[in-house]
Amino acid sequence: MQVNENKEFEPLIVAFCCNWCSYAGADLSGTNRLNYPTNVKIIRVPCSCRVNPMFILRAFQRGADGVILCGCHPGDCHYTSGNYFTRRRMTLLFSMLDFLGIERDRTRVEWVSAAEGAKFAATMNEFTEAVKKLGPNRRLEDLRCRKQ
Amino acid sequence: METFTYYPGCTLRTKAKDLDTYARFSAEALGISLEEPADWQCCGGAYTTAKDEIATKLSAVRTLNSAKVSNRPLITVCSACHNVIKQTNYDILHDEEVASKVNNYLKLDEPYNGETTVYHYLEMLRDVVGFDNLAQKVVNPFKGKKIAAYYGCLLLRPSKTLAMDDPENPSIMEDFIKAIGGTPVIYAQRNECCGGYITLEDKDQAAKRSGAVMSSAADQGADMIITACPLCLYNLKKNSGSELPVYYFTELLAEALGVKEESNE
Amino acid sequence: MNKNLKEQVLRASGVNVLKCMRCGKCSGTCPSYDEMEYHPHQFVYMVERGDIETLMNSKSIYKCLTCFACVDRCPRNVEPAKVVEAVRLAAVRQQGNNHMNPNQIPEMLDDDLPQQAIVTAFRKYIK
Amino acid sequence: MQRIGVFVCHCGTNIAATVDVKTVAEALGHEPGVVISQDYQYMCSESGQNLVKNAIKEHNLTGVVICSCSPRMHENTFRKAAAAAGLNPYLVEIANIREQCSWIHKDIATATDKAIILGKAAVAKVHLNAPLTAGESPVAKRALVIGGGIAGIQTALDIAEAGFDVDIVEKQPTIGGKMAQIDKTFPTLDCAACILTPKMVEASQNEHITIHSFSEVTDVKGFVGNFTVTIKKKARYVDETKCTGCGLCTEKCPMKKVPNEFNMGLDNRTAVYIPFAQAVPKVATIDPNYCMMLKNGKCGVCSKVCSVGAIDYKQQDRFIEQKYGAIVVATGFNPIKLDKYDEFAYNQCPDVVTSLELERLMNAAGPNGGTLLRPSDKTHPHKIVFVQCVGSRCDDSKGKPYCSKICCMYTAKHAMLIREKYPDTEVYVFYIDVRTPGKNFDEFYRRAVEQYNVHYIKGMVGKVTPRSDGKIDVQASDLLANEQLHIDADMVVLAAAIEPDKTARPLATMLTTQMDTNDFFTEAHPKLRPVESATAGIFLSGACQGPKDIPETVAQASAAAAKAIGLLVKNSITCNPCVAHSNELMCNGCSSCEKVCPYRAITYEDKEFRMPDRTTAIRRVASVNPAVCQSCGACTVACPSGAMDLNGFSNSQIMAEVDAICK
Repeated sequence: MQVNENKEFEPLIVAFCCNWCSYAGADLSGTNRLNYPTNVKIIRVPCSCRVNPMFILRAFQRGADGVILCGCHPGDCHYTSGNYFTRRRMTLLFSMLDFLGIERDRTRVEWVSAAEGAKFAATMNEFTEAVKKLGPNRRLEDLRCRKQ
Repeated sequence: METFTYYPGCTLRTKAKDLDTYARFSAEALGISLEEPADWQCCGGAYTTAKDEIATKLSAVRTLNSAKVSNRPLITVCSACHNVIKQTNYDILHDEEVASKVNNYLKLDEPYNGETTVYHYLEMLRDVVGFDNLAQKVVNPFKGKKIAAYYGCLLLRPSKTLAMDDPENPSIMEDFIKAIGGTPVIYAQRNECCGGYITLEDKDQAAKRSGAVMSSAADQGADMIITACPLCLYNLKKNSGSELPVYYFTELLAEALGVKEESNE
Repeated sequence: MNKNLKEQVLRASGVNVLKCMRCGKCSGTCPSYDEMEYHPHQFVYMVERGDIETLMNSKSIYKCLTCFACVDRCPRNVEPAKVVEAVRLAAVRQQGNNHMNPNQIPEMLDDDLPQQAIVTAFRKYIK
Repeated sequence: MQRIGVFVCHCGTNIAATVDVKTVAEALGHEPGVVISQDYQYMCSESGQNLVKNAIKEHNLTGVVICSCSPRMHENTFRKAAAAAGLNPYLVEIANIREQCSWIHKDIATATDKAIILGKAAVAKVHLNAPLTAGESPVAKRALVIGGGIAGIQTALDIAEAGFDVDIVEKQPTIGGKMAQIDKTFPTLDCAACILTPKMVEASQNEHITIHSFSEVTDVKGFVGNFTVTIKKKARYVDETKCTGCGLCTEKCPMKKVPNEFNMGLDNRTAVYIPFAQAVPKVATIDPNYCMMLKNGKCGVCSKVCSVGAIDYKQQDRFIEQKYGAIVVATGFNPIKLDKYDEFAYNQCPDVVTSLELERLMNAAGPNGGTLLRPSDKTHPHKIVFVQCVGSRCDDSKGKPYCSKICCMYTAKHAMLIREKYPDTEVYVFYIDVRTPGKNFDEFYRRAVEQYNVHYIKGMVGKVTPRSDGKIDVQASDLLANEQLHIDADMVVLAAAIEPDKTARPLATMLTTQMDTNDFFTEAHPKLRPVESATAGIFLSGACQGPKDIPETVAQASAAAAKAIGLLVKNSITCNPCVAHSNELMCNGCSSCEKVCPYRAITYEDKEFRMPDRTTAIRRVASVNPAVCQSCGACTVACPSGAMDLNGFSNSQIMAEVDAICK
């Protein structure tokens, strides 16, 4: 994202949402006209366990400032146990990112059900604020990928 | 010979000397060594459940800590002491706030964090000696004696914390009675309160409660009743209005093991 | 209704009175029921309503034997005895509100009474 | 070369008010591969769809992107439109610029920017979309019903009625389940046996129904329409085909002190036994735990008296394998054990009984021939106390957290029957709440109170003390009178909570179906799909899904049958093409995917591969069964070599979306 001296830093945030709970929750916050920043761009996946840690690294490499992963609440996964895989995988990935010096607040896993439109909007607002405070992601961005 | 830290408690030094003496001599006969910590103090008599009561829990922690320092499990015999010490230990283990406040007060060399294991003497008989082994060492079995075990409230509840036995259908004292050759009598009031400390100011209520216990035991044909608690013994003997004899379980144990005479010397 | 008192009782007891389903098993099992003006289930309900002072002024708080029958048998794990204890503490902690005067004790004694009864009374009734 | 069409919807003003749709269409028109980019008022309308169809034909499009509402709303609409125009429906992608853009943002400039980015992501993805064709899988025309209680019997009868073969597997020697033990049913008070046993006979005589009694399911393989199930037929030491059920062996058997489980252990049976007179199949079974012949080879009386030579001491467990298209679970319930609640003295006093024991005590075929007598001394009780909610509605640490649902009604029934038959008996019911929702239910309870003078007391029993004079002291609270009562009762009846049968959990594992923390099977949707499990082809019948009374159980049993029939009438089922697939050349046979698959859709097979220099090699590779895969994608992430991928949401597609968004 461009950092303009006159302009406030506007982070780029990629949100992976599972089709059954969180994506529907995101739709619901739209239906209820609950605002959250345009910084958030959603990618639909069938289940949070479809998200390969590579996708998250790729997003950071291409200049994303924060990545959030949303799935069904533990125990409510449409596919029985997918979100448990997510939880374990992300714990590992995040501790690796931590090791690399990537701030913990740049990544997040959140459980949002299809009924929690308000929670989705609130989460996105909070997360965007948190990433804003951190400033741009410089460590993982590959400058060769940046569009001139 | 296995050695344990042994906490008698203050009542066992005065009104309930029997409970203590028989426990010691029996333990020796069973090949168990009980070592008293040098400077123990009263456990406090009653455990205060309130989360904001810290000072009243300190004396129990001192005892627990001395067992920890000696690196041995702690054996208690009085039901009330057992209840207080076990509940305090549970608190320290499960409530960080209590643990940190207690340690702030005590300023021990090393903070106490619930390391000590607490056994009641009966648990030691069951889990360390084994009732089968005990039965083999009995020289004077209580053959044909119908003995009712009185648990009261302190040994069993709160069951989550005390975790000695099934709180509604306990068997440890019945198994003990079988081991010393007697016939246990099961009666429903065995795990109901005898009136406990209300005795001091309300003899009527104590009489009603202990009367209910005694008549339930007598109704089921008991020849005698045994207990592990000095206050229960007092209530059942003095306030119940029943003629049924009441003994400490350790007295029967000593008699069964043939060490009662020497204990009294 | 005294909000602070309610807070104090809830905090000290650690009991969530809202878990109560009003079955009355605590009062069905309480050995001191007939001696009490307010019974275990009422303690829970009155604390929920914030009516603490009534309980503090009642003799019922000195009739609970802390035998934990209600605690162990409550289907909802509400632990009424802890509520009673917290109310009693709220009462005796007030200045000049000790339930017993140590001077009274000698006349209550007899030769066989184990001293644990006295120690306990100090713990329970006197602050 | 891709030819992609982009269609931006105004959705009236829903989108157009905050997103400048013309700018979006214009911007996306410059994306690589896009040959046409249009906006229209209502894309989902018929004319909007025609616009898309015509563009597909006119420009010979290879991919379509619709910038509109959520794909959860109209993805199917546009896929159908594409298919109608001859484009593979899976070459359509939706960019959600309504719910996730126009509706949540206010500023037109930024919202338009975001809509363009979302559109670009969709274009990037559609570049990599592949045409997919839904496969088909055949359906075996046979159903399996696990459990032979009233739920299983009703389901089996309904499926058989539709003309399909159905097998019932029942672990007991007879079908009938709990209902066979019950005396009368509420709220009509008709006799349970009178309405159940004809159904049992009907089931045994139906040409489409096969009953495997004294049998268990030991293995389930396969998937919807194509299950392979192994059934263990336990050795009953009696040849079912020869036994006539005459009962002579049970009369002559010398081992007469076996607790009779059908009568809840209240009386005894013999080692060779028929559970009850109307048992189906009416065949004797030898209990190997008690039979002297089987234990030490000394006896053989039953074999001597059997005129048809049906006794076979050498019989072994047999295993049969059968293919099924649908499986219905009807494993039912049991009352809980009451060891934890001995303040009610259940373990101390024989006159403290559970409600199911009371059913047997009152049943004409029960241990007392229908006369209500105390188990201890066979005297007639004059004062009976009923305790409700024993182990139900508890904190998790103390019992079951749910309401067992049936107790209020059966207790009212017991109370009424006792007052009817023995008017000199006083009946007390201690209740927390009386829960009687149901047709004619509250009226029934009111009748117990008003006509039969049953004493309903709001309160709970706290302590039961049996006495040597035979009386039972019941200490309880009466909350309305603000009193503690002591009742000298002759009998105490405990309404024990009910729990799912213990066989349910291992079965759920075999079936890969979900269960809740109480071991009740979880339905696919709590409201809209109440009789299906989340696993395709597995249906739920009766109390295995939650506490239920008989009418509800029968209703659900028939509903489950209807769902099973709906599956069985199909010759084949269409599969979702968006499933995982493995690239065999990349697969290294590590089994990581197999372990994470919640549906056991992945198997490994040894395959021959051509290698350089005209050699071949056998390699172990993963293969996904597309009929079983539900496309969660767990395997794709677990795969270390990247061989596993998911149609519709492939690694490269998601990466392309990420790249498009991050540019």
